[in-house]
Amino acid sequence: MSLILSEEQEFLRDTVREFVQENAPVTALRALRDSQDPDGFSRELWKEMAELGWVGAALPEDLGGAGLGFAELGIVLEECGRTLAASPYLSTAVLGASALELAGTDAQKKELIPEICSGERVWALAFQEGGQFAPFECATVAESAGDGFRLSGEKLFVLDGHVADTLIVTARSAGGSSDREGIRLFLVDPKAAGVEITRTLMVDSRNAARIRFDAVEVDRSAALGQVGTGAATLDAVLDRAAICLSAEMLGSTQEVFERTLQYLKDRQQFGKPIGSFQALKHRAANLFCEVELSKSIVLDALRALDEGRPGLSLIASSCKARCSDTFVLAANEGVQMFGGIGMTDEEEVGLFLKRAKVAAHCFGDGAYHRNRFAALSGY
Amino acid sequence: MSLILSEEQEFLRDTVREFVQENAPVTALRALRDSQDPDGFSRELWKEMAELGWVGAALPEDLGGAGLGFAELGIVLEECGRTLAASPYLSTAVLGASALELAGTDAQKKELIPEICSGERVWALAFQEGGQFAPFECATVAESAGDGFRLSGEKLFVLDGHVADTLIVTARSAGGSSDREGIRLFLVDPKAAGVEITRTLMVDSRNAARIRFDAVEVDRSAALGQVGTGAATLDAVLDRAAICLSAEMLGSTQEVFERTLQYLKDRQQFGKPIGSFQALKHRAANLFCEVELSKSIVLDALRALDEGRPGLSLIASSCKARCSDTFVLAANEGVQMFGGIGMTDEEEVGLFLKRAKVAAHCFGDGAYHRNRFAALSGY
Amino acid sequence: MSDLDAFRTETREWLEENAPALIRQPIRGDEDTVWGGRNAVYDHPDQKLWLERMGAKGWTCPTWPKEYGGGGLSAEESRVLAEELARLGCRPALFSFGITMLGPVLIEFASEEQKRRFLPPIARGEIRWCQGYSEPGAGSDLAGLQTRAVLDGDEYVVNGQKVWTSYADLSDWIFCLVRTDPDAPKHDGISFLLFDMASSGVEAAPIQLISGSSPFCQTFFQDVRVPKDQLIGKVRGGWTIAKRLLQHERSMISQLGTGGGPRAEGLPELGRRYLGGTEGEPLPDPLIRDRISQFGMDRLCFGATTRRSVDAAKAGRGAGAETSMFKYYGTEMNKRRTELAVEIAGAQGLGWEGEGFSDAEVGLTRGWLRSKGNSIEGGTSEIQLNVIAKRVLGLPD
Amino acid sequence: MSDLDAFRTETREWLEENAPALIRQPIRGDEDTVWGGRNAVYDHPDQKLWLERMGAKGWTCPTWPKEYGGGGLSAEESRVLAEELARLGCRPALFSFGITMLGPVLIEFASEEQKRRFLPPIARGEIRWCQGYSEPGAGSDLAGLQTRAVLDGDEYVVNGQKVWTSYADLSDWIFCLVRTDPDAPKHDGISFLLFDMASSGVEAAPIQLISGSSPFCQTFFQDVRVPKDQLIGKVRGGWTIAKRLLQHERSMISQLGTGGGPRAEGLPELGRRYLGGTEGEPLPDPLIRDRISQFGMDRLCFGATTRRSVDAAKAGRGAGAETSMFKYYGTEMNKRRTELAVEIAGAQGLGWEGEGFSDAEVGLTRGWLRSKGNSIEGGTSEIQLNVIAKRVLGLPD
Repeated sequence: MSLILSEEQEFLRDTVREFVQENAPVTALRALRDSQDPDGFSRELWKEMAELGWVGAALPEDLGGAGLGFAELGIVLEECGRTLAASPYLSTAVLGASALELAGTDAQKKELIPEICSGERVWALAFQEGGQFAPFECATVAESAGDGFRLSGEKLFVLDGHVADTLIVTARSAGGSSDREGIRLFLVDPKAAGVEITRTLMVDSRNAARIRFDAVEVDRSAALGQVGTGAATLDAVLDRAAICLSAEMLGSTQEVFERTLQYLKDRQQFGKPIGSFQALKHRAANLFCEVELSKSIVLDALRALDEGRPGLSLIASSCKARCSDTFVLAANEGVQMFGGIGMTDEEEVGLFLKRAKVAAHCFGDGAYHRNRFAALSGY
Repeated sequence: MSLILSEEQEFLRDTVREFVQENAPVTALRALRDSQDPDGFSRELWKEMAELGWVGAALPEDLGGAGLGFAELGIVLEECGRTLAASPYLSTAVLGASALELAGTDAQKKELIPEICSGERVWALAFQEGGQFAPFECATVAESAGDGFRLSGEKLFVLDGHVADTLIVTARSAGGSSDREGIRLFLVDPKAAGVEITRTLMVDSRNAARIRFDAVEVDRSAALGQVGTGAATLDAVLDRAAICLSAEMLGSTQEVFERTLQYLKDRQQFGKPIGSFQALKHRAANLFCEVELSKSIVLDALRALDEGRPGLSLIASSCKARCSDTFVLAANEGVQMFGGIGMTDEEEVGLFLKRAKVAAHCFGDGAYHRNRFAALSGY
Repeated sequence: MSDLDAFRTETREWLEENAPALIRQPIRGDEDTVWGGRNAVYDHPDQKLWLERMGAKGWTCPTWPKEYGGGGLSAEESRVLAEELARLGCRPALFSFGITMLGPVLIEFASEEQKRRFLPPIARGEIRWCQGYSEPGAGSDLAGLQTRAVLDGDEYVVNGQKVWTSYADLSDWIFCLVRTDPDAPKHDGISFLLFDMASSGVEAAPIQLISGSSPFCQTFFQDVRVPKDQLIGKVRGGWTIAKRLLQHERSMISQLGTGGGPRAEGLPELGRRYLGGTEGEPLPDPLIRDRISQFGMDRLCFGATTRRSVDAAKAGRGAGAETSMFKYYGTEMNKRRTELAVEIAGAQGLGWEGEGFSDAEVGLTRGWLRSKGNSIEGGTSEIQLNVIAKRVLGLPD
Repeated sequence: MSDLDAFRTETREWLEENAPALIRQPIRGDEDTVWGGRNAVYDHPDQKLWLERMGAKGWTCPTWPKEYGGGGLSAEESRVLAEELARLGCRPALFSFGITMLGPVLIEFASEEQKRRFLPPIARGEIRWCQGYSEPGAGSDLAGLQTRAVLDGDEYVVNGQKVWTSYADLSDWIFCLVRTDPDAPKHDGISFLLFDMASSGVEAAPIQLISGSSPFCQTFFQDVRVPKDQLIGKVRGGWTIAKRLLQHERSMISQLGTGGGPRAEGLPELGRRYLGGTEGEPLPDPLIRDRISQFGMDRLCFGATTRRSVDAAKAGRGAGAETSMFKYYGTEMNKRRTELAVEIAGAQGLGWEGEGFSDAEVGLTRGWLRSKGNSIEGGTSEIQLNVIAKRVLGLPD
């Protein structure tokens, strides 16, 4: 597949951009933050985006999706990234939908995916247990209990965990706490007895929660996927999530880079624009190259997803590592080049810096993915 | 001890500088290289430096030394570094002398150290076995044989190994090949049966050799130091070597940095000196800071040696790591800023680059010493 | 017994007797910092007592002459005092821009009368000072400032706006760069003026930073009348004073790089807490471990450089432009430290407030964000590199 | 079957029949590179045969028009050809600056007569070309060149000196920037001239590099007489041609970053060889492993960027200044690769020659040194960053 956008894709991009800039500019995130909005995103807007077919962009038409692909979903996320738009995209349209698509029964898919596409239900995947991203470190256990399971454990940094209508929880039915084997996925009602959800306020003002499961009883049917496939499903879901988040980060990266460039052209010191100083020029030019490489790998990774290309995990890890590092670099350079004004809460560049660090961590940072890339490559 | 030079030390520095610039300029190294000098250094010059008291600068007067300290030896080495002067300083005055001083019997010291101070005997310490610096990885064995030992194994990157009058060889009398325990030091005559020495030509045109020991028989008296102290002696010897080599590297670093600065001022492009371009200015200014930090830690580490300060190994590792990284950075920046001319064999900046990489590796590079620093710090 | 030993004994005895118990406990947070001033806030009466006792001895600024409220100590005595204070774990009696920035330039540039008037209240912590330097259009190009001071009889009338005025809303007086001659070349038209923040026409509005704190203000001057004897040094000679004061500021900020005071948990400890592994064994993340080690080494090297600079200064070989190196490298190191700290804590180092995060964890997040300003305030890293290139390396324009 | 499929079948059959056995073996060293020219050296007769056969079909430069000796293939056909050549593991028939640099600008700027005269011998590898650009005083400031060409009747008389002329001592002809109008502004006085290196007054002296090789020369011109119909494009229009040719050169050099051809052992394999550990398990040095992984990822990203650029060009959206990005990033990556390679091999990656080191190990050392020139030749990294800042980012002067 070509690494440039088709005409249809360009049209989609323009449409989404216009919509997002109009309805979810950076000021919208600020307003959610300052008003201490209990949801942390606009349900109305989410519904609208679902109606426009963007939430289910990569999902099949017979399940209520738009039947397009990840290339298109990536376009939507990139534009959302440009304005730091808060929404349950990652938690619901990527993590939730992917887990269902990859591990659900036909019945589960038919029942649940359409409600994702329509924007009716918010999902959350609860898997991380420590400060560091280590998805297969799972101390949460699922004991057999009667005809079902009893879950006990604690998860943190659960995206949209406090607003989710359904939780997907990783828990272990066998193995030690660092084994890949023995991990299974379970659907859990957040209102079930023993589930205790605490919203955690992150520096990027996006949604996350800490969730305790205290002997939570679930049905046998709550298990998602077969015994023995949990880790593989989680891996595949996280590959998708890494790529989709990279697309979002790419949008944010380009935005903060472009704003910095504009500032370099506008801000006058010593009687000339600061962008005329060669030291800043060279840093900007180097950053441009990093951003271009990020752009290429995001486009390629989205297409690899659509093609089901072999070696996808290598591409996903390359993509996430690069986009994490480049976004953090661009945001740091942004704040430094904006100078004092960049340090103020009033100027938006700081919001990009905050988002950069959280997004870089989410689904694994550069070091995590370099380690994974090496392991997958056999060295 | 003060971190600036005393008047006496300044006088020593000026004297050494004058001598070295006169007798061992960079062209001397080039001449040794181009003439394929079999020794790889000037014996005559070495004698002269010994007579001036510089070889034994840090050794006690009653053993023929000057009774000064490492602060003074460091000054000599720094000046030698400025001209990339080739000599057996590291192999003989540092490695050899230190091993004898730290582990030798009084009789051994009395017999052997004066011959170091007088420049009569060249020593070499054979310890490295693989491409990577890993001093306690020792597969060379010392079996008991009659009243003495029988050594078998192979060493590489032995500084001055092909010109040494005496070899000090690490060999293991117990333990597995990665254990610190069981390592002992042995004095070996390079002419002994079973010793096979091959000079290896390194990129920096300084002396090194690969040495095979094929069932080499040595006396019981050839063992240097007590059973069980070998690793500790080696550690202490290598701390000294790391600091002394850092002093030499500091001299080279300052020299290549100063030459680069001069070139930035002299070379005209686009109608002005290239040093007027801000991007180069900022890189030079950053490099200046790195060099200043190197200078401080070298001065401090030499004084720590003289004081017998606790925590010396932490300082030694900090010193070697920084000087390795800064020298490589300064040399790389030098070649890049000299541009095409820096790529020619005729221009001397390339010789500094070659030396930088070898010296950075020798006695452990930055990564090695960061690992050691962390381990010594308990994390 | 040498004089210095005698001084040490004396000092030790005095401190044992006079340092209140609370003062010997580590600082827990910002609320434990004593800034002094007309509206001084003390979290505990011992803080006030400690300031009064230290101020009376002049030991808040030990090397200043006694006649200006200082301790009149030699450099060696001052070092002994610092050692003895450290021995007891005493908190600083006072944190003050008057001591770290203004005092030294007053001693160098002010008239005898001005010194006697302004220095003792600084030493005793009676007046809290703020710095009126940057303006919205004059950041890196500080000399481009536009705030005007026009002589009208015996008073200057000041009009204009400053920004990044640290704690202007809490300060009593300001030392301020003003343009007294708009027609002179930009560096030559500047003067250095002191005035009371309670003067009519002064207003200060705090600026909220990305870290959530508001240590800086926008400060507005409208027809503020300032007696002309509050101008320091020569009229139009302000730039010289300004540059010298910036050096003092940079020295102060650069000390951040050494890794924070007693409050800041070290990176190895953070690593052990968040990454686990057995005490004494390598941290389980070798890459983070390498970076912690790199920082630890750099801190040693930076510390040695600071000591070398002190030794050189004692030997009369101080170099002014060195402060730019310390400012640049120290602040970049501190940014490196905070960046690493939040990465060590992972998701727990990215909390903003509320449940799920300890105070220390929120401190990591806020400290990381706040540190981004270190390479901007007091002259950006880019400005420091310019200064080094020009003043130290002599590279051409 | 589509036309393209038909072409593939045809090509495959022709290659099966015509690619000699030796040609299907990987290149072992520099001696296997065929440069062509009047004094062409062939290590093996198959090389000559292969060049003749490929040259006759025009497949040494597949997309050039047939009338100029090219293959007349479309971009798609050319890709098919490349794929089929790769399938058999065929060596390139010819390595030539005529093809990679001069040809494209002749096609764009030369007269019809000049094209018919110069292009076919390039395609057939009959003339080996070198590039006369840099001068001792004109490196980054290429337009500052001083070599003069003065019209005397129907001939230009060339005097001056070039440097960094790749293989000038082995080349037949030179494409050369000369100053034809010393009074014009510096960019406007330059012309683009071709001439025979066998002309009287031309001398070339190889320059030894730090890597020990001598691919470049200093080249001297003393009263060299060049027929005026060998000037390409307009008199004083040389700078436009020069810049375009530099783009082609930069594209060529930037490909270095992708990690070398079949000869270059990959970093993971080097790591396994020198660092040990069990096949399939993590390399025992986690820091080196991290850097190898970083390089592997960057290569993927760089490769995707190259493909994106090709796709954009096909869609008519190519951007000229992109070559500066490829040149800058590709060469910096290659330097990173060689630096890492010697570190992996440790002391064994720092040998110069002789006993104790394998050929491959000496190759690591030499390759590391040689790579330092990549960010200098063809326009330094600094120049590329300038170009990006100005042309792509539109930052002001």
